[in-house]
This record gives sequence, structure tokens and C-alpha cells, in this order.
Amino acid sequence: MAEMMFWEAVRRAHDEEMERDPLVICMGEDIGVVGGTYKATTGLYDKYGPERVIDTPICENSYTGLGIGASFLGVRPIIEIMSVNFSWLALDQIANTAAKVRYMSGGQLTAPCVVRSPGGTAHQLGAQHSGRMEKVFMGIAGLRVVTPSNPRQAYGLIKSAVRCDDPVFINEHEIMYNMKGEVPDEEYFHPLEGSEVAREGRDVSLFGYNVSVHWCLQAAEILAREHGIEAEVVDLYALSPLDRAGIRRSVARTHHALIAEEAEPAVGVGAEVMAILDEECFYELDAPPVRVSAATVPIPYNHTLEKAAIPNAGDIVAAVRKMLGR
Amino acid sequence: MAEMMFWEAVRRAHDEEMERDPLVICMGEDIGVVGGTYKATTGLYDKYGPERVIDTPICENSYTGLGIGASFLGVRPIIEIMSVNFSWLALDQIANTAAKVRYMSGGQLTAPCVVRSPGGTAHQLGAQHSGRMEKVFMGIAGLRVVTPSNPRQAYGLIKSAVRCDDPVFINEHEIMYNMKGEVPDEEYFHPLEGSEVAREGRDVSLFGYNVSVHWCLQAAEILAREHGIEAEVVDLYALSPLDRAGIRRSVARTHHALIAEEAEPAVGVGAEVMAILDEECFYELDAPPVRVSAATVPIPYNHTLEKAAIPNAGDIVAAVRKMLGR
Amino acid sequence: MDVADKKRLLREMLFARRFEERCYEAYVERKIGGFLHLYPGEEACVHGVMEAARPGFDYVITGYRDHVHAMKCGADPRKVMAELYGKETGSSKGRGGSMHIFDVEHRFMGGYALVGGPFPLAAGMAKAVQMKGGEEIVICFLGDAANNQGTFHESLNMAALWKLPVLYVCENNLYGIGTRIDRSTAIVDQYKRVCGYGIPSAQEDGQDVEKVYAAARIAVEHVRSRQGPYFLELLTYRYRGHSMSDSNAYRPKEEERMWSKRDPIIMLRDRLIEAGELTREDFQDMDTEILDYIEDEIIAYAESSPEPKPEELERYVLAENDPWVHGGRH
Amino acid sequence: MDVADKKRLLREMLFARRFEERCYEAYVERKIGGFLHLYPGEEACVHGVMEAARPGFDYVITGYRDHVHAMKCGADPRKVMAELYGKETGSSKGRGGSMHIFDVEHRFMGGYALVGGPFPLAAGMAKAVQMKGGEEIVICFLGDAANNQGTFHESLNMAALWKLPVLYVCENNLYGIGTRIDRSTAIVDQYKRVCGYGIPSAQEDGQDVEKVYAAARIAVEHVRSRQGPYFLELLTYRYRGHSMSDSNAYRPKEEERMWSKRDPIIMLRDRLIEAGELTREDFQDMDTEILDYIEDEIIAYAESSPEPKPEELERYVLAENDPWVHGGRH
Ligand SMILES: Cc1ncc(C[n+]2csc(CCOP(=O)(O)OP(=O)(O)O)c2C)c(N)n1
Ligand SMILES: Cc1ncc(C[n+]2csc(CCOP(=O)(O)OP(=O)(O)O)c2C)c(N)n1
Ligand SMILES: [Mg+2]
Ligand SMILES: [Mg+2]
Repeated sequence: MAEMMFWEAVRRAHDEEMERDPLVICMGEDIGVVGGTYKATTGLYDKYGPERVIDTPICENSYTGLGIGASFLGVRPIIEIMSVNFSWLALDQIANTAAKVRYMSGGQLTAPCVVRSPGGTAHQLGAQHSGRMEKVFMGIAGLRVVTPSNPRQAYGLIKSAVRCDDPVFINEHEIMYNMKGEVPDEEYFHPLEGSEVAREGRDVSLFGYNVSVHWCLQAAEILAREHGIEAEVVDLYALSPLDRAGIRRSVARTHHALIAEEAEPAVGVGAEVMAILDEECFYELDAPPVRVSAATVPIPYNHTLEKAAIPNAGDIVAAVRKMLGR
Repeated sequence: MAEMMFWEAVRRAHDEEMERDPLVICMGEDIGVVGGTYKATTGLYDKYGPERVIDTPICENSYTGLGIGASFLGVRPIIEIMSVNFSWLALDQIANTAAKVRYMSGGQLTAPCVVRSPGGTAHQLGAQHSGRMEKVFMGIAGLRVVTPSNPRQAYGLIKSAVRCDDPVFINEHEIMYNMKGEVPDEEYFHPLEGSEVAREGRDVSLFGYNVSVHWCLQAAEILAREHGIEAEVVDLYALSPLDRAGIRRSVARTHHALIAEEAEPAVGVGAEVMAILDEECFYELDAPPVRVSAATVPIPYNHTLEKAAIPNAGDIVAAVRKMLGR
Repeated sequence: MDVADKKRLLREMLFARRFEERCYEAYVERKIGGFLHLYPGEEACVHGVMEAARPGFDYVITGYRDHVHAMKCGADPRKVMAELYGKETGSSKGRGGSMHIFDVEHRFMGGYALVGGPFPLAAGMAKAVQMKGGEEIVICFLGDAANNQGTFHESLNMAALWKLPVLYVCENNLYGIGTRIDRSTAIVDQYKRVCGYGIPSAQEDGQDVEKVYAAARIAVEHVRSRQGPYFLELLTYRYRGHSMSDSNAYRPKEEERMWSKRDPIIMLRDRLIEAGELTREDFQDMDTEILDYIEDEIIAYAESSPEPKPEELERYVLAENDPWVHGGRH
Repeated sequence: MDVADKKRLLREMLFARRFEERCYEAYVERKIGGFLHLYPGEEACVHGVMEAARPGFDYVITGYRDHVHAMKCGADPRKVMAELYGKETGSSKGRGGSMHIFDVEHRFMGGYALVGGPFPLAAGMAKAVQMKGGEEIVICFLGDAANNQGTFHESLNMAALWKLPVLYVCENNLYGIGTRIDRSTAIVDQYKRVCGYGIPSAQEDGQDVEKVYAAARIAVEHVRSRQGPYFLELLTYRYRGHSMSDSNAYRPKEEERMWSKRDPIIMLRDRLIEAGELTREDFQDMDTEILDYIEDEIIAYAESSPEPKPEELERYVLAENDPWVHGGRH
């Protein structure tokens, strides 16, 4: 099992799938000659040429739509949108075409495309480059949404997504591309549904996804070390559909739940998990579930304000202590 | 107090505000010469001329952006998007510009525009014309979202929205334009925040918004008449920010909560209200809160399937009876 | 085109007209729901173009005004009507409706309801064709007002840049719903609007099916021979309102009268009669036969077909039993 | 332009160059964060255009490469630097950062980070100006690659249709990040791309500020006299990477060398020296004075300014105490 960086894992998944199937292509702004803003496609242009590694003009809606159209005829495009903030422009094609074409054609036509895009607050990128849009994608019936928290998942999710017949949106994170982690040497396919217990514990369930899994893990360590609280961390790498059974299972053990999300609270992952708890295991709860979310603000440029806007492990620790009264 | 149709109330609000202030304009596809797909701007073109009642080309993102740009300089545009489904195309300008410009300019510049658009399932309009997108708008910090359930609110919300310095999204409904209701004869401004108790009751709180308020009212009648259950109906006409205090107040009385929404459940209004209940009054709840939502499907054309996809008063009645065990 | 072809085309166009008129009636009878956009007046456009192409082989995509396009590609009219009736036997199993006719077997890749949506989808299919190396071309039919959408610009730029085998056909009926073209568009000649992409283009009378055919041959040949995209503008007119809820009140009656004199079916009929290839009686017989066929076969089929089962509401949202959902494990 | 103007322009451009270079240093020192897009090499564009317009009176809007545009409109360089430092005294109170400089008082209506976003905003401001009846014009500066975005097409169509008083200036530096223009754009001459809108346009050397000025005078006059929009393309080059994280590896060194010979500041300087209006020493003094001013006034101001207060995190999200939120009740 080799260690590699997140971007290397993404690149490897591209490379293997493109090597295997000549109809797998990738496309996006500056992904070819430059190799991608976050290096995720480095070297692929030289290896597979401009027909399959496509530097697109800046026109998110139409190049995404072009990828979707190609997928109608068996091409498997991996479409990169450089930042989720730009995906507001592409949502028409994603929501109105990719997610609906199977249904409205009565199953005749499907759009097996993969759209990858990093979201989140990086370092002082300001209001228009710090969007966290997972909740927007999660609300679209007909679209799968996954979000890797480590290189292994990134690699395995892309591989499965490319082969799956459904459109899949993969939510990555700007600040995670240089994170290191183990990735199996052999081919590995991560399931597109489910969740992973990233740490076991009996006192409280901490639900996270993508970057917030890491906050939860940090918080769990502090809670264990400093407060004798054993937190279980559940990695909700599949956001749509969410793993209702996994959520229930964990809370049935711990009877306490907290959801950590990088986004503002309104209609977010936290809210949805809380609704699922109401539906699945309300009577298992020994305390009200809590969400730890961003402030409801466009993200400020100033570093101190930016940090204040986004939750962290300390906020989780504080919320858990309050919940458990210790 | 005169009765008027919903579209007449919308039209009256436009007319009064345009009469008062020459910088109030309205714009959208076919709103001028034709008077609007749902008649909401009939006669205004003749009265105010093409400079102020603007038939736009079909280009949702840019005509919305044009309205936003005009609002920078004091124009008060009422921008109509013929159907929320087309607003996917305009979300870039709404989310990235209108909602963020005040923050990222440090308060210097603001986009006091109103965007009106009908969402929801009408009669067999199919997957691409039946979107319910309120949850998408609700997740955007810096944007106000309201959704009238009757002509009075429609009239009063537009009036307040035009004058308010924030961008306001008004979510209407295709099937409600011909609904009749009382509207005050004198000028009336509906608050952009808060909620209204549409019916009082002590046994359960039914939260609805826009069309689902009517399902709740119907359900409440059936519950009272046939099952001796007194339901309170709370109209959440303001979706962002949601009225946390109003939600708490009602549940503190009834100890039971149900949310009816026309949209699919994931990350929707129902989830958000359930999260608020966890945060505000978990211990007041005598039973798990329930959401009554649409099926997670693109809306089918076939009439029977379409009806099956969308909840109704009967579903609410059944859910309440289950919740209360009678 | 020889005489047999012309007669066949006349029959096809007349059939298309009668089919659409029958849809109108069925809508009034509430057998059909939703939005219904009809094609009468514009028949020469799709028929002329597809006559120059290879229906069932070339990929076709369009907007919501799509019944006739689907049928010209080879879709069974009974299934199209069944779709409008929302039946399980419909071309989209009753899930799509009028705006979403699909017949992938005949390479009719669908009707889409968002104006401008098909522009990039067509380019994408052309990209796939280019990669796979077939002889197919992609033909995208859309209206004049759709060209104001950003996807027009974005897609034509990419199509030109990558020399994609796609033919864009603009059915310019002078209106986008109730907005006359000069009230929405700075340059009304649509074929001139593509000058910014280096794409060859032409404008043709869209009421004369022979002229459409001739213009389309050049266009199709250009695209088929892999010289890149092409843009063909056809001047036409719709007789009915934009959709069923539209009364056409915004159109001058004089304008309507003028266009009705250039009816594509009548023009072709009269030309054949003049040439001694057809009699009025032949035409009358043809019409009767079509009307009977529509009633006896098409409507009967639609009427008698079953509805989708409510328990299948959630089918077709996602792929069924896709192994990759579980990481390749079955 | 008389000699005094030219000297002033020389000074302004040199100042802009030094300001941007100082930003580079501050970024390396981690005083500035986020994305930082610098303007060196392109100074003649905004200076030449705005010289023909009325800075502080006309409305200006642009993308993320916005510091110099703001300052040419009248923004205080100290506040611009303070913004980059994220300070409360910054032009956007430290909330915006490099990509979002605003100075509404001087009618610099902001830098926006979504490529293509300002096209419709500019048209909208022009609509407001048109309604209010002032003499202002709106000037929108954007890059070449932005023209591939759908908003370009959509906005230019509306601007032409409604004769909006907006001047679109394309700063064509031949690249969109690392993608050379001919790899993203079917027609590389940007001024030719507007042929589909009936908007007059011109292409000019963007390195020669006098030529830019001359071309801009025609453009500004056209728009100011309410003849409608205008599109001006300026051929230019950025010396640095697209933003700080970009190494320029994709550009041929030969190309970079060629462009560096056409430096807008050096060209103007040498012309003034040749005409006997300036000595090398004058220029040297000017430079020293600028560098001192940047250090002593601008950097000092930015350094010594306070940060925003964390408790004000949620300010500026919505209007404060807007009575209409409560239905007009106070
Ligand atoms: C994105 C989007 N915006 C608006 C509409 C509403 N709409 C449907 S058809 C239409 C007019 C289109 O006109 P044109 O492209 O000329 O085609 P025609 O109907 O004349 O054939 C409009 C505005 C839509 N369906 N999608
Ligand atoms: C909608 C959107 N897509 C992509 C980007 C990423 N991006 C930022 S600048 C840029 C290139 C723009 O090039 P150009 O318009 O030529 O301006 P220049 O930077 O050369 O001045 C890209 C792709 C973005 N900021 N917004
Ligand atoms: Mg038309
Ligand atoms: Mg450029």
C-alpha cells in the first residue's frame, strides 16, 4: 500500500480509466497543457493527446453540456469544474439534463458522466471563490453525489463513478489536494453509496464528510485525551443518497449525534442528517442532535474573519462537551 | 377588503410601485407586450412603456445580471423568471453577485433587486418544468427568500421586497395565480421575515409554505372533522431567514410537528425545520417530527404518476394520525 | 429528388400536419396534458433537412416542439401519441410527455424543454461521433429565440474550434412565444449571427421543401465530409400559438394571412398538380387515408394502451443494479 | 494629449507597475493572501482608455485583475493596499481582497471573480444611466478568454438591442490562464467576434498608450453621444503568471522576449526622451519618488491599519435595520 497525495490519487484514477477505455476522456479549463490547477491531470495531455484531454474554453454550462451529450453515445467524460463556485453556471445542464434524462426518456437514454469540482474555503479566496455547494447537488434527484475525505476514497470513487451508468458529482476540496494517504496498490473501487466508520467510539457519533471528517477526527482525539469521551467518527462520503442505515447504526450505539459541516447551516447536510435521525431513531437519542456549521456569511477575505466563519475541531469539542455535560 | 386573484395581486404590487417610483422597472421574457405567461404584468407595458416594462431575450443569467447591475445604481428591478427551472441558468448572477456584493464590497454596494419566479408541479409539465427550487435559494447567504401562499401575501411581499435594500427572491407557484383571496384596499406591506399562524390548534403543528399551506389547511379540517384532532397550521412564508421563534412557539404549544413540502425531502425545508426543532425545542417534542415530502424523482408527465410523486392533504392526515396514534 | 420522393414527402408533411391537428383536439378533450407545442406551418423544415440526411442513422436533437422531428427520424407515430396520452407504451413510457419525446433506437435523441439546452448536447454527441469515427452527423433543430441564450455562443465556439460534425438548423419562425424577433435580437438574420465563429452558414426559405432540401444537401455534405459544423437558417412560421395556452394575439392578422399563402404542403401539392403528377383527388384520398390511419391506428393505440403502474414511480431515476454503486461487487 | 498629460501618464503607469511589483513581494512575505492577479505589462490599456473617459464620473467594472483599474478611477492606493492586507481600512473593509476591490465613491464598481460575470452587470448599469439621463458611460474591462462565456453573447445582444451606453474593452493578453487564445477560441481577433451584434468595434495596439488613447476617444465619443455600445480590443501581454501560483511555463520564452520589447512604460519614456521632454534622470527620480511613496505611505498605512473586528463577522450580509423587512414598521 503506497502513500500518495490526494491529487496523485485523482490523477491515477484518470490515468487507469483512460488507459483501459479509449472512450474515457477528461475535460475542463486548463486541465491539459497546464495539467490542472491542482495538478490532478498532469501528464495526461502528453499521454493521451488533445482529443481526450480537452482544454475547454471558459463556458462552464456548455462544456459540461458537451460532456453530457458525449456521454449519451457511450463516451465517459470526467468533467472538471475548476471550482464549485463556477458550477453555478453549469447547474442547468447538470440538473436539467444529466439528472433527468434517464427518467424523462423512460430509461432509454442515460448520462454516465462524472463531474469533479473542488469546493470549500481555502486560504482567503474571498466570497466568490469559497462556496460550499454540496447541498445544492444533493437536492437533485437523479444525480449521485460523493465527496472523498482522503486519497484512497478519491481514487476509488472516481474509478467507480466513471464506470457507473449514473451521473456522479464528486465534491473535492482545494485544501486537500496535497494531503497524503494510503492507496491500495491494486485496482480499487470505492462504493458510491454507504459511509465509513473512521474511528470507533461509544459516547457520541460525529458525522463529517470531506474536510470535516478531519475536524471530527481531531476533535475525537482531544475528547478522548482530555475529556475521557470516546467519539465515533462516521465519514459520510456518499452525500446522495445518504447512508440512512449507517447513520442509524452509529447513533443506536452512541445515543448522541453531532454533524460537522463546512457550509452554512441552512438546508445543509447537518439538517438532512438531523431529519434522518428523527425518522430513523428519534427514541435512541439521549440529547438533541447538534450541527456545527459555518456562519451564515459570504466568506470574508480577511484571514481572521475567514477563520471565524468556518468551524474547527475546537468547536466540535465544545459542542460535544456541552451535549454530554462534561 | 376586495377579493382578487393572485395574479391580480402581483400585478397591483407592480403597478403601485412603478407608479410611485420611476426607477422601479420590471423585466423578463414575454412580460411586456404579452403581459406575462401568468398575466402578472398585464397592461403595464401600455402604461409604462418598453423602457420600464422590458421584454428580454431568452438569456436568464444575463438579463438577471443586467437587472442586478441596474440595481447597483438605484434602479429597483422586479425580474421575472418564467419558471424556476430556468433559474438554474441565472443562479450564477443571483448567488455570486446579488447575494455577495454587499459583503465583498464591505457594505459599499448593494443589489436591491427582486427576482420573482414560479416553481412547483403544475399539471403534467414534465421533469424539466416541475422543479421546486426553494431549497437552493434558501442556502445562499445574503439573499432573502419569501414565498406567498395567498394574494395578500403576494401583494404585500412584493411591495416590501421592492423597497428593501436586500436582494429578495420570491417563489411563486404556477397553479396559484388564479387563486382568489382578500387583499387590503389600502397599501399593505408584508414583512419579509416571520411566519403566520393560518389556523390555531393545540394537538399538532403543521408547517407549510406556499402551496403546502393549503394542503395543511385541508388536512387540518379533515383532522378536526373526522378525527377530533386540532391542528395548528403555520405558514412559513419567509424561508430565509426562517422564523425560528415562530416555529418554537407553535411546537411549545402542540408538542408535535409535521412539515409539508412539495419538494423531495433531501436537504429541504422539512429538514431545516427539523434541525431547528432539535436546536430550539427538542425536549418539547412528544413524538419525532415528520416531513411529508415529494418522492425523490424527476417529475413524471403521466398524470397518475405525477400525483403519486407529490404529497397531498391525505398524506398529511395519515402522517398525523400515525404520529398521534389515533 | 424524383417525383416519388416528392409524393412521399407530400404525404409525410400532410401526415405531420394532421397528426398535430389531432393532438390539438386531444388536448382540448383533455386526453393530453402539460405544455403542447405544435408544428403546423413549419413542416418543410424538418422534412427538407432530414431528406438530405440519413434519418435513423444521423443523430437528431431538438427542443420541445418535437413530435414531427421524432417521427421523421423513424419513431412510431402510435408510440408518440401514446406518449402524449401518458401511456406506458409511449415513446418515453409516459414519463416524458410532449416536450420529451425520445426514440434512441432511431437516433432521435430527444426533445428538451429548456431553451438553448440542446446546443451543447448536440456538440457533445458530435464529439462522440468524432471520437468513434463513424459517418454519422448530428443535427440540432432549434428556434430563433434560442439563439440569444449563452449556450448558443459557447457551443458554436467549441463546435468550430474542434471541427465537430454538427449541423445547427435554426427554424426561424420570427417569434419566441410572443416576442417578435426584432424585439429580442440585435441582428435578425440568424445566419449572420454566426460570423463570430467562422462557421459557414446559409439562409433559406423554410416553406419550400425543395429549397430546404437543396440547402440542406450542401449543409449535410459539409458536415458529413468532416469539414466542421454548419449553420442553416430556415425562414418559417407557425400557424398556431406558441403552445396551447397562447392565443397569438400579438401577431398582426395581415402577417398571418401572408404566411398562410405560403403553406409548405399546399405549395408542394400545387407544384405536383401543375406538373401533372398528382390530381386533387389523389390528394384528397391521401388525406382521407391519413385521417383514417390516425384515428384507427394511432388514437386507438394510444387510447387502449395501459397507464404506467404507480408502483413504478421510482423507476428510471437511477440505473438499476449497477454493480459499480457497490464498488464493482455484485 | 499634451506633454504634461504624457508625463503624468508615464508617472501613473510607472506607479501602477511598482505598486503591483510591491504586491508581489508582499504576497511572498505572506502579507497578502488568496489569489493575486497582477497587471504589469498591460498598463497602457486602462490608462489609455480612462484618459479618454472621465475617471470618477464614468462607471468602471472589471474582473479580478483590478487594482490598477480602481486606482485609475481615483481609489486611494493606500486603501487598495490595505484591502490586500485584509485591513478594516481597506477599500472593501478587508472583506473583499485582491479580486474584489470596490470604490463606489469614485465609481469603480468592483472587481468580480467569475469570468464573464461583469458583462451583464455593466449592461445593467448602462441601463440605469440611460434611465436616469446622465452623461455617464459605463466601461467594462475584461480579458480575451472571458469572451467565450455565454454572458458575453447575451449581454452584447441586449446592449446592442437597447443601445445601452456601455463600452466593452477587451484586454487581450493572448491567454486565459495557461490556455493560448487559439486553443480556446475559433476566431482569435476579438473585435471580429462582435459582428453578430451590429456593435462597432476596433482593434488597437494595447502597448502604446497614445494609440490606446486615440482609439478610446472614438469609442468613448460613440458611447457618450448615445449611439449605443462599442467594443474595443487591445492587444497586450501580462509579464507575470496568471496569478501568483502560475509559473508561465506554457509560454514560449521567445514570445515573452518579444513582448517585453514593447513595454508600455519604456515606449512612452523613450518617446518623451527622444522628443527632449524628459531625461533619463527625470525618469530615475520619478521612479525613486514612487518607490519611496509606496513604502512610506502605502505600505506603512496598510501595515499599521487595524484588522476588522471578529465580532463584525456578520455585518454587511444584509442591510442593517431596513424597515421594509418588517413591512415598513420601524
Ligand atoms: C431556459 C428557458 N427559458 C425560457 C423558456 C420558456 N420558453 C419556452 S419556448 C420559448 C420561446 C422559444 O422561441 P424559439 O427558440 O424561437 O422557438 P419556437 O418556440 O419559436 O419554435 C420560451 C421563452 C424555456 N423553456 N427555457
Ligand atoms: C466562471 C469562471 N470560470 C473559470 C474561472 C477561473 N479563471 C480565472 S481567470 C481565468 C482566465 C481568464 O482569462 P482572460 O479572460 O483572458 O483574462 P486574463 O486573466 O488573461 O486577464 C480563469 C479560467 C473563473 N474565475 N470563473
Ligand atoms: Mg421562434
Ligand atoms: Mg487573457
